[in-house]
Amino acid sequence: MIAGDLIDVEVRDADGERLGYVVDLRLVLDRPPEAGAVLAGARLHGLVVSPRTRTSFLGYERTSVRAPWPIAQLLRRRHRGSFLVHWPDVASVPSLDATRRGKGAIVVLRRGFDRYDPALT
Amino acid sequence: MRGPLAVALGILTAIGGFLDAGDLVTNAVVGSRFGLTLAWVVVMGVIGICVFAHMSGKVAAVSGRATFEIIRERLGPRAAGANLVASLAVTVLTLTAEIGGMALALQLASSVERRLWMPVAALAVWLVLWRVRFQVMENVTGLLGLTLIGFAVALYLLGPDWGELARQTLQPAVPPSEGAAVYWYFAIALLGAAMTPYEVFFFSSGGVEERWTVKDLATSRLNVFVGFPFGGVLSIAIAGCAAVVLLPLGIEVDAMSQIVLPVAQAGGPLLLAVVIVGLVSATTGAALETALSAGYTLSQYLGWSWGKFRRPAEAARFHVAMIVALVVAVGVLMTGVDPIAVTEYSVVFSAVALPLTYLPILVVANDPEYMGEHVNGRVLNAVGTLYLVILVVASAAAVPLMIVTEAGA
Amino acid sequence: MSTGLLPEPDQPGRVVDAELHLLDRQVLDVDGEPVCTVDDLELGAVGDDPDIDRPLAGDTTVVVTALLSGPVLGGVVGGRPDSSRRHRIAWRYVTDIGTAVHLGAHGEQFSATWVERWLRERVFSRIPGGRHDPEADE
Amino acid sequence: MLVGVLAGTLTGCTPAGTRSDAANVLGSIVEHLEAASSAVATATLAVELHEQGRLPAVTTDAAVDDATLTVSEAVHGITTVVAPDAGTAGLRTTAIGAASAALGPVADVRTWLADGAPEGDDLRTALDEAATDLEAATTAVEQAEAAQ
Repeated sequence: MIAGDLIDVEVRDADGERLGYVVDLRLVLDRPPEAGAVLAGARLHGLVVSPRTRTSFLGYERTSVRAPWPIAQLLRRRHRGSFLVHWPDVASVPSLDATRRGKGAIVVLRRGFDRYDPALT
Repeated sequence: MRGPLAVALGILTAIGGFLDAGDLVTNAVVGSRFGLTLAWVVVMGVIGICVFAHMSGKVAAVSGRATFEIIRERLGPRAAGANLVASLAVTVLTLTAEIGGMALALQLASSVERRLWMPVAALAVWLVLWRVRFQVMENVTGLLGLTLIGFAVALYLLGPDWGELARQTLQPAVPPSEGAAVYWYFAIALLGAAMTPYEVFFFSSGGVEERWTVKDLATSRLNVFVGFPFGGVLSIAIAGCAAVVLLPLGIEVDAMSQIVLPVAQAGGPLLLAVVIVGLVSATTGAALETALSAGYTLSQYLGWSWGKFRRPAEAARFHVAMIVALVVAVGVLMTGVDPIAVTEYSVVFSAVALPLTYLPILVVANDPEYMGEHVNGRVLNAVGTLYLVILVVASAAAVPLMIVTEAGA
Repeated sequence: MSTGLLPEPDQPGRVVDAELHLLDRQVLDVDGEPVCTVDDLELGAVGDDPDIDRPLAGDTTVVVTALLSGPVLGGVVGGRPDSSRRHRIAWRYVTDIGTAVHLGAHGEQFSATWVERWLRERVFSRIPGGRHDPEADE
Repeated sequence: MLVGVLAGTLTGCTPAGTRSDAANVLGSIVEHLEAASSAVATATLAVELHEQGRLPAVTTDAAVDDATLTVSEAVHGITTVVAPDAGTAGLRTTAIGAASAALGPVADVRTWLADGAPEGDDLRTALDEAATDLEAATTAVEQAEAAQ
């Protein structure tokens, strides 16, 4: 699997209701480093889901970035309702076949998944 | 090199390096048709390029990342890819115009057919790119380009009605002989000429070439905020010369040779010779900058190693990109297109490509992960955001106006 | 952001967003020389062979196994670029994630730089001045 | 996009395409006549500056070369517009006459630069006449255009 198989993909809940699109993958560097590695392993921690748009946050998902004000406002508005879903709440991801065809690819979440605050500091 | 001498050198090269074929031609055309009624656009364009060149230079100095790396990083591969294609097209078009401009300027002093000069000019550009040190290249073309001050001298010697020129500048109105659509079309062309995207690609990548650090920020700021406005004054002087001499005679500029006639009238062969040196240097400098920018944008988008500070073999794909750009430019010129017309189109298409280039710069200049404590202040953000709105409007209006006015005919 | 969201608990390691911090960033080698851009990330189950390309869901712990560089606009035309045309840089080489992604090895050893090396050795070294250092005094 | 830009540029660099309806045709003729007038004025200015010793022969030659090209392109441009009716065709003939008549004096400048003939005064008279004729033709076409 590659990151491109998940990013921009439509997200649905267990009942098939559309929730939005994957706009980013949240990684946490908390795995033990491999032999000879300096950096910790990067674990896929969750998916950032934005309800209305596939377009990028341009970096404004971080609470520390607020300027220039009109651009920050515009992007925050477009991404209002975004949430982070933890990886264990992901029930299925697109099959390789769907990914290759570029059509019909969806990520389905587990019933009773939790929505977390996606903001980065 | 630091100290007052370096500062002076930086400012002087910024003045000399400000003008390119797009500025020369567009200002002369506009002056011969609209007088100084569009000078306000030059002022606006100069403020805009100062603000964004400063921001892109600041990002390069603090983070070491040049403008197209940032564009790719913030816009993602698709939007940045579209931007790359548009920017490359405009940059190669501008390169074509500059090499054509070099040939036209050389023709003024040599009576050798311009078509013969074109491959020679391109070869000379390539040799400099291949061999000459970045700082030497910048300083020589910049300092020789300073001789374009001859246009300001010429305007002074022509002894124009300063009150009238001031009135045209300060109370702009569409001249009765021209339509409003044509007026606004040329306003966009002037904005595109002053704020051409390659200027920020070049400025930020040049910062990396010269290994700017935070310590160089003050010098860089001085170069931009003093050098560019003086370059803008020269732009207006070119328009002024055309407005004083050519406009009353009903001459509408469509050739490089017409641009220098007011200079000859004012100062004779000596001043003319000085200005022709300036034209050759300005177009050569800009040809180098646009060829480099073609290499910079492509390399930065694709993550290749780039830069004149590396041995050519250590930045092989970057050099290949520049060679291809030069070959394409000469090829386009060899079809017999009028370089002046190419120039006029290149500045308008520049205006179309502006917002996608300037948005990521503004965004990243506010990103503390890149900039640390050097993020933009309020004033810079307010001005930058205002310009972004203006650029979006100009970009959207450019092509419709081009069609309606038949490219300003 | 909006209400109704659970607060994200503190994580035991550095938090990095793939799109924001990794994708489309310049990759630099141990000497600071450009290698490529991060065009995609390879994700795999812990313990899987890196050659296995399969969809993974929440029941599996997934880690970033490699940075990928390759036909970057493959996705624009539609569909997924062929994995054989992508160059891998294993995650273990990554030493730092800043405004660029830093590696702890020389760029030469990665397949992502083969075109550059081929041009250097076969073409540019043979053109006079191709090895000339422009910073050196004439 | 790239193809569009280049194609747009290349088509833009060729003289204005043929137009059909009468007002457009007349407008196009006026543009070409104005370009020719501008070129004649350029040649005249270049001659004056050269006589005053302000413009060297090389640069004068380059300016006049460009002017010659502009006039011949204007002539070509006017001859290729399709006149939709007899009235427009008549005006077009007048315009072709005025623009073609300007070619001779402008081209003569280069001969004059090379060996001093014809006399400077004669040359300037010829250029002035060409300018007057072009102006008259322009006025005539403009009046017809306004009447449309």
